[in-house]
Amino acid sequence: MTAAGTPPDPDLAIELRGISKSFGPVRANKDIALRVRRGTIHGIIGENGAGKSTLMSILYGFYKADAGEIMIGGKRTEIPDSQAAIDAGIGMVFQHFKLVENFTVLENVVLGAEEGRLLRPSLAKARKLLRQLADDYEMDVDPEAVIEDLGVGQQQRVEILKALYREADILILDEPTGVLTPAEADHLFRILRGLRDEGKTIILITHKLREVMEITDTVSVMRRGEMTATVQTADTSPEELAELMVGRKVLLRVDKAPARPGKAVLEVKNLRVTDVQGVERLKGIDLRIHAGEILGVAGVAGNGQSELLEVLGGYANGTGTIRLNDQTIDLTGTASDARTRRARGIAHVPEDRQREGLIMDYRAWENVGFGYHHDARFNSGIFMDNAALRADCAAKMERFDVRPPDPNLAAKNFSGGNQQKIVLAREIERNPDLLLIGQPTRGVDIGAIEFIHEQIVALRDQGKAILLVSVELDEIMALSDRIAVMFDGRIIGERLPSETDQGELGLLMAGMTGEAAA
Amino acid sequence: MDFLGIIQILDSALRLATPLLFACLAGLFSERAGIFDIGLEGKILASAFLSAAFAFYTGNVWLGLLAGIVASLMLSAIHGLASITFRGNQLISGVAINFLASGITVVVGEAWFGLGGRTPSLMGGARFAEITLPFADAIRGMPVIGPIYSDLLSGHSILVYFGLLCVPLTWWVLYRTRFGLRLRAVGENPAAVDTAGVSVVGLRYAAVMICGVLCGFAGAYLATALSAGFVKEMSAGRGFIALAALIFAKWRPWYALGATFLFGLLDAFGNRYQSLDLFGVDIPTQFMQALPYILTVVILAGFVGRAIPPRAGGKPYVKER
Amino acid sequence: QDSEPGLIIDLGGKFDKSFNESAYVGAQRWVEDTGGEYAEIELANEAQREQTMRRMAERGANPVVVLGFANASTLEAVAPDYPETDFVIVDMVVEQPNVKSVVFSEHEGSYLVGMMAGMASETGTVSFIGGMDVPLISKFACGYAQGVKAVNPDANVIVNMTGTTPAAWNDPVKGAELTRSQISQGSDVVFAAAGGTGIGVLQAAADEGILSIGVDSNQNHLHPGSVLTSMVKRVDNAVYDAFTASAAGELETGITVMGLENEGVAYAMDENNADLITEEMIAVVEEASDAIVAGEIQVHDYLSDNSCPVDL
Amino acid sequence: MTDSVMPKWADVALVPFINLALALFVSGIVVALIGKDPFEALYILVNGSVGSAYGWGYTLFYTTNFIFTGLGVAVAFHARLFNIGGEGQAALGGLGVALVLLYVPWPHWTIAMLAASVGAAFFGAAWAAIPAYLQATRGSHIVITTIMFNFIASALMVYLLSRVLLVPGAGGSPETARFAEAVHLPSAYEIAPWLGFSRSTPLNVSFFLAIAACIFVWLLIWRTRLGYEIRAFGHSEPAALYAGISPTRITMVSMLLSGGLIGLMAVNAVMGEAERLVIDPVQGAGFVGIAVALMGRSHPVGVFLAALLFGALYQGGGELTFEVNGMTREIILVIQALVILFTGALDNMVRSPIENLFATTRRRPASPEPTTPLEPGGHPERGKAEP
Ligand SMILES: Nc1ncnc2c1ncn2[C@@H]1O[C@H](COP(=O)(O)OP(=O)(O)OP(=O)(O)O)[C@@H](O)[C@H]1O
Ligand SMILES: Nc1ncnc2c1ncn2[C@@H]1O[C@H](COP(=O)(O)OP(=O)(O)OP(=O)(O)O)[C@@H](O)[C@H]1O
Ligand SMILES: [Mg+2]
Ligand SMILES: [Mg+2]
Repeated sequence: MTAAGTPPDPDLAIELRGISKSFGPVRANKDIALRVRRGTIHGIIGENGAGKSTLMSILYGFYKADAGEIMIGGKRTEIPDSQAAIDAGIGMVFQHFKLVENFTVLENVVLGAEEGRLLRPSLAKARKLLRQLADDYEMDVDPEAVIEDLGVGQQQRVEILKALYREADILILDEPTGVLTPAEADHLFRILRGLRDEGKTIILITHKLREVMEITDTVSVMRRGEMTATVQTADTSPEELAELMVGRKVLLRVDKAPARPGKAVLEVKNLRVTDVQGVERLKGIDLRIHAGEILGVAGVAGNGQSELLEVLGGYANGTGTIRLNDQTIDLTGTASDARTRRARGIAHVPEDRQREGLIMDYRAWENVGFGYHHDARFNSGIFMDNAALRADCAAKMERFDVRPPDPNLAAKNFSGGNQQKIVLAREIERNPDLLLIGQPTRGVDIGAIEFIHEQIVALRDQGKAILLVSVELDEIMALSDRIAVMFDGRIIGERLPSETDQGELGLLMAGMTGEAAA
Repeated sequence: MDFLGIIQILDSALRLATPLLFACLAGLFSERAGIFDIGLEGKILASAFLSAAFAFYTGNVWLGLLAGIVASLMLSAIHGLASITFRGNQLISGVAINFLASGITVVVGEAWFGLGGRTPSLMGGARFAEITLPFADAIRGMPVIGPIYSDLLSGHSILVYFGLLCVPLTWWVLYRTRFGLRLRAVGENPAAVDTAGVSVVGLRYAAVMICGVLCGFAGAYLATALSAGFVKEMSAGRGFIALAALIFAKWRPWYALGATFLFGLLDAFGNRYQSLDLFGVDIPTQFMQALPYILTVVILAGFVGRAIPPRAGGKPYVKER
Repeated sequence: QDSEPGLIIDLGGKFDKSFNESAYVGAQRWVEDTGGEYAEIELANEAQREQTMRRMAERGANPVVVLGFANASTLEAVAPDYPETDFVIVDMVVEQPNVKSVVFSEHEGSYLVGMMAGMASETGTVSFIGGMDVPLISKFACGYAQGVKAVNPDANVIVNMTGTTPAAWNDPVKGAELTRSQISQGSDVVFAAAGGTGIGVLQAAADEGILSIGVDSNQNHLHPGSVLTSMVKRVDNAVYDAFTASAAGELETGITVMGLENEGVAYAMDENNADLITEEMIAVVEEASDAIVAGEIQVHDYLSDNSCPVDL
Repeated sequence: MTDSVMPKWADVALVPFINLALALFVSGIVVALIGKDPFEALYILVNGSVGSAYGWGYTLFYTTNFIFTGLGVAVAFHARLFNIGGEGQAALGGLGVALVLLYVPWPHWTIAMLAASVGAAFFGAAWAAIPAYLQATRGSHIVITTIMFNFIASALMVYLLSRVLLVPGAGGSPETARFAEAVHLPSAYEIAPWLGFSRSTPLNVSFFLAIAACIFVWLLIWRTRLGYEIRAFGHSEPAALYAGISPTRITMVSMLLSGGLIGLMAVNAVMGEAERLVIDPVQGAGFVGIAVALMGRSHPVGVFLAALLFGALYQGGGELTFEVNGMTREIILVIQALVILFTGALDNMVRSPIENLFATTRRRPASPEPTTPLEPGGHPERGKAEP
C-alpha cells in the first residue's frame, strides 16, 4: 500500500513516502506514508508519543527525517529547514506555540518574514495586511498587544495569522483545541472550514474523536511510530477510531458506583492568591469536599486551577481559610509548605509531572520517596535508607504495573504514562485523606487512562476526598461526583454530572453564567 | 568640591567608562542573543595584547586596532564553537577563555618581545592621540559651557567618541532593524526564530562575533589609547565589571551607558578620594578601593532586584534531545 | 669555588621594570664581566617559594639569592637545613649564620627624590602612586613626603595606591588615571612605586606634560625630558656584589645596609634628565645626602613603627 | 545524561581521557610554536609531577588545595549554583585559620587543626553567606555577587595584613607572624619518611582532611536527606517546591557548605604550608576549583581525580619553567585553559561522535528485528505480536 514507485498525483497537496525518524534510541516515525488531498481537512490521530508531532515537524522542516521523501503538489521537495517549508507554502501551528513572549503580535508575525533590512516599513506593511487578514477570517487581535498578556486562544490566532501572513497554502495545526473553550474551538473550526473552502489544505492533529468526526474529511491513525490506517471520516465511527489507535477495544466510559459522601474533609473559604507579578489569580474560592467524593474542577487552562492546586498543596501563598478535617491549615509562615501539608494528610499529583512531580534525572527509586523523603521508613539515622526505597519502589511498580519494573531506571527514561503511574503510586499509596490530582491523564495513552481512572475511583470508594482538576471535559464528566467550573479565578458554577452536559459546562468555562443562571 | 573638580572627575569617569562601555555593549549583543559571556575579560586582554603588539610592529595604531579585533574575534569563535555548535556550557567556555587569554598573551608576548609579557612602549602614530574638538580652545574661557565642552567633552581619543556613538547605534540596530528583531527573538525563544525560517546558529554566531569586535575595541582602547602598550593582566577585572554593568543595565543600550558611566564615576571618585576622613574616622584606602564592588552588590541587591535576563540566555538551543 | 650562583626571581617576573629586573640586570652584568654562569628560577606562585629555595640549594647553587620581603620567613626555616650554602636575601633581615641580608634605605633615596620633586614643582603640589597599600610602599611614600616637605614645608603631597589585588602591580590604565586625577588636583611631579602600573604613570605624566620620577631601576630613558629622575635601588649591585664576593670566597653573612653612603640607593642622573635638573637642585640634594650619611638628618623609616611623621 | 546510549565507563573515563589528550595536543602545538620541544616539555611535565617522591609531594599538596575548592564548587553545582567566589572564600578561610592559631595557645597540633578547620570553614562560609542570601531572597545573580566578593575579600585582606595583623617592626612584609611551633602540622616527611619525601615537602596531614572531605561530601550528597534535597533543587526548582523543599534554605545551606569547604583549603595552604598568613594565600585555587568540579562531574571521586590532574599540571608546569629556559610560567595557564576548554566546554565535540559510535554498534545487532521498538518503557508484548 506504500506509494513508493507510483507516479506523483498532482491532486495531492502532500505526499510523504517512507519517512523515518529516530531520537537517539527512540524511533518516533517508522517508514511513514501519508497522502493529503488538496482542499481537504485531514485529521491525524494517535496516542501520545505516537509520532504525530514529529511527523508534522519533519514536514515543516523543524526536524530532519532520517529517511524518506516529501512531495508537495506532486513535486519532490527537499525541506531542510523551516524556511524551505514556508517557501513551499506550508504553515504550522505548533502544539507548544513558538511565539516570543515579550514581543508584540505584530513583531511575532513579521519575524522572519520582514520586507527589508529596516523594521519600520515592514511593520507598517504588516500592520495593514494583518488587519485585513483579521477581518477576512474574523480573527480579532490587537497588533500592538504583547503576547504574554494574551490568552491562549488569542495566542493561537497569532500563530494562525503568522502562517496566513506567509501565504501558507497548507496549514498544519497540532492539537489546536486542547487549550480552547468549546466556543473558541467552534470558532476555530468555522475559520478552518472557510480556509478549506478557499482551497487551502489543512492537517489537524487532535486527540478528540468528536472533533475528528465533526470537521475532518479524511483521518489517518498513527500508532507507535507507524501509520496504521487512513479512512474517510464519513465511513468510520469513534469506536472504530479508538480501536485503531490503541489496537484493542477501549471503554470510552468509566464504570463507577454512585458516591456515598461522608463528613466534609476539606473546607475552603474565600481563598485568594496573588502571583509574583501582583496579579490576583484566585479571587475568593469557596468549596467543600466530603469523604468518598470526587469534586471535579473544570475550566480552560489558566483560570486559576493551577493556583488552587498549588495553594492547597502548600507551595503558593494565599489568604483565606482552609480547614482539613476540621483543623485550620496554616496559610502563611513557616508551617506552610508542601512538607507540612503532606504530614497533614494531603497528597498531590501535580498537573505537570515532568516539571514538578518527578526529578527526571533521579532514578525511579529515588522518585518514590520524593516529598516523603523525611519519612522514618525511608531513613535510618542520619542517612537515607536506600534499600528501603528500592524495595518500596519495586513493590509499587509491581502493583501499578509500571513498565519496565526497574527501580534503577531514571525517571526520564520511562514513557509518560509510566511516569504518571509512578507519581500516582507514590501519592495514592500514602492513603491520604485528601488527594489533589491535576490533569491525571494528560499525555497518557488510552490504555493507561483506563487504569488510572480505576485507581482514582477506588480511592474514592475507600472514603477519601478527591479534588480533580482537568481540562478534559470528558474526564471531568466521567469521574466527578460534583463539578465546579472555574473562570477567571472564581468558581463560576457548580453542577451535578447527571444534570448538566458539555454544552452548558462549555458556556460556564467561557464565563457565561447568564443563561445557566436562568 | 568645586565645579572644575567635578568636571575633572567626570572627565576621568568618561575615560574609565569607555572600555567598560565597549565591553558592556559587547556582552549586550551576545546575551541578547542568548549566549552568556563571562569571557569578556579574556577578550579584552587578548585584544589589548595583539593591538599593542601590532601597533608596535607597524607603527600604525589602526592596524593595531584591527589586530586587536582579530584577537578578540578568535576567542569569540572559540566561544561560539563551544556554546553554539557543540552546545557546551557557556560559563565554562567563558572561564576557559579568560584563563587562555591570561596565559597566551604572556607566553606569546615573551616569545616575541622577551619583556616578560610586556610590549615595548608605543610612541607617536602607534597610539591613539587625543582629539581636540572644533572650537574647544576658543570657548574654553566661557563659564560652565567652556569647561564642559573643552575639558570634559573635548580631548579624548577617537575611540571614546566612537564608544559613545555605539550606544545609539546599538539601540538602532536592536530596535529598528530586522537583524535586531531577530537577535532579540533568538535570545528569548530560539524555537520561534527557527520555525520562522531563520537560522538560530547563524544569528547567534553573528551576535557572538559582534561581541568579539566590540571587545576588540575595548582592549585596543586600553592598550593603545589609555596607555602606551600592553602589560600582562592589564584588563584588571574590567570585563567582570562590564558584566555587572550589563545586568545593572537590564540588557538595554542606553542603560548600559548609564551603568558603565556610573562605574567609571565610582572609579574616578575612588581615585580622587582615596583616603577619606569621615567625621574623624579615617576610612582606609582599601575600603575606598573596594567601594565600587560593594556598591555593585548593593545596587544588585537593592535597586535592580531581579533583573530578568533574556529568557533563553545561557541555554544551548537543542531541538532533539 | 666552582659552584655557580643562583638567583630566584620573585613573583612579578624578571621584566617588572623595577625590582626583579634590577636583580636580573645585576646578574647579567656579572655574566658579562666574569663570563660565569648562574642558575635562575622564576617563582610561579607563593607555594613554590620554599620548593624553589631548596631546589636551588640542592642543585648546589652557591650563593642562593632571593629577592623580596616575602621570602624571609621561608628562608628562616630553609637556611639551617643547608649549612654549606650561603643565602642572600634582599630587602629583609634573616638572622641565620649562613644568610646575608641586604636591606636598602629606600626612605633615604625617596627623601632625595622628594626634595627634587619639591624643588621642581611649580604648583607646590606633588604626588606619589604606590602599587598596594602595604608597609614597604608606605616606606617609599613616607621618605618622599619628608623630602618634599624639607624643601617646601607648605607643599601638598598626594598619596594614592593602585589597588588591592595582584593586578594592582600591573594596571597601567589605573596608574595613568590616578596620575591624571593627581594632576587635576594640582600635582606637577609624580613619583611612582608601583611595578608595571608605574609605566602608565610615567606615560600619563609625559602625555600631560608634567614631571615624573621612576623607581628601582633607572627609568629616565622611558620618557626623556619628562622623567625628572629615578629613585634607583641598586639591587643589581647587591646581586653583582654577592655573586662576585662568593666567587672569590669572601661573601660575608650578616646584615648589609645599602644606603646613600654606599650608593645602594640614589637618584639617577643621565643625559635624559640633564635638562630638567639645575645645578642648584643638585647642590641642595647633595648637601642633604651628605647630611644623612653623616647622621645630621634623620629620615624617618616607616617600617620602624608603621607610621609617618608627615601626613600621607 | 545519555546513560541509555553510552556505557558508564565511556562516559566517565573514555570521553574525559580523549578530551585531555586533545588539550595536551593543542598545548603541545603552542609549546612548539614558541620554539620549544613539546615532547621534552611533556616529559618534564609528567616526570616532574609524578616521577619522584619529591614531585608527588608537591603534586599532592596542590591536589589537596584543589580538592577543597573543587568539592566546594561541586556542592554548589549540585544545587545549580555557580560559585565563582572561591578565591575570596578561601582567602577568608585563611584569615579564619590565622585568627584561630595566632590568638590561642594550642597545646597540640591535633586540637589546633580541628580548631583551625572550624575557623577556616566558618570564615569561608561567612564570606559565601551574603551572596547566597542575596541570591535566595533578592535574586541577585550569584555569579556577579561572588565575583564582587572576591574583589572585596582582597581589599579586606590587604587592609588587615598591612594595618591590623602586621607584626610591628618585623620589616613590613604584609603577613602575620609565624604560627607557634606547637601547631606545626606533620608533613609527609615526618609521617612517612620511608616513602622518600624530602624534608621540604609541603604535603602534610591536611591531605587526609581532604580525603575525609571527599567522603563527607559523598555521604552528604548521595546518602543524606539534605543531599537528596540539594540535588532535587538543582535538577528542578518547581519540583523542589512541590516536594516541600525550601529554595531559600537550600540555596543558603549549599552555599554555606560550599564556602566552608573552600575555606578549608586554608588549613592546607596557610596552616600546613605557609604557617603564617600572607597576602593572597589562594593563588588562583578558587578558580581552578571550578574546573576541577566540572571535570569531576561534581562527584567526589571525579573531583579527587581532577584535582590530582590539576595538581600534577601545577607541579609539572612549575618544573617546566624551572627546567626549560625561556618557558614562562604562564604556559601553565594556557594548558589549564585548554584542559578546561576541551573537558568542559567542548565536551560534546568528542562525546557526540563517540555516542553515535556506540549507538550504531548497538543498533546493529538489533536490526534483524526491526519492529522491536527500542523505546524504554514501551509495550514489548505488543511489539512481538506484530508480524
Ligand atoms: N525533541 C525530541 N527529542 C527526543 N525525543 C523526542 C523529541 N520529540 C519527540 N520525541 C519522542 O518521539 C516520540 C514521538 O513524539 P511525538 O511528539 O511525535 O508524539 P505525538 O504523537 O505528537 O504525541 P502527543 O500526543 O503527546 O503530542 C515520543 O516517544 C517522544 O518522546
Ligand atoms: N568518578 C566519577 N566521575 C564522575 N561521575 C561519577 C563518578 N563516579 C560516579 N559518578 C556519577 O555520579 C552519580 C552517582 O554516583 P553513585 O556512585 O553515588 O551512584 P550509584 O552508582 O547509584 O551508587 P549507589 O547505588 O551505591 O549509590 C552517577 O550518576 C555516576 O554516573
Ligand atoms: Mg504531539
Ligand atoms: Mg555508588
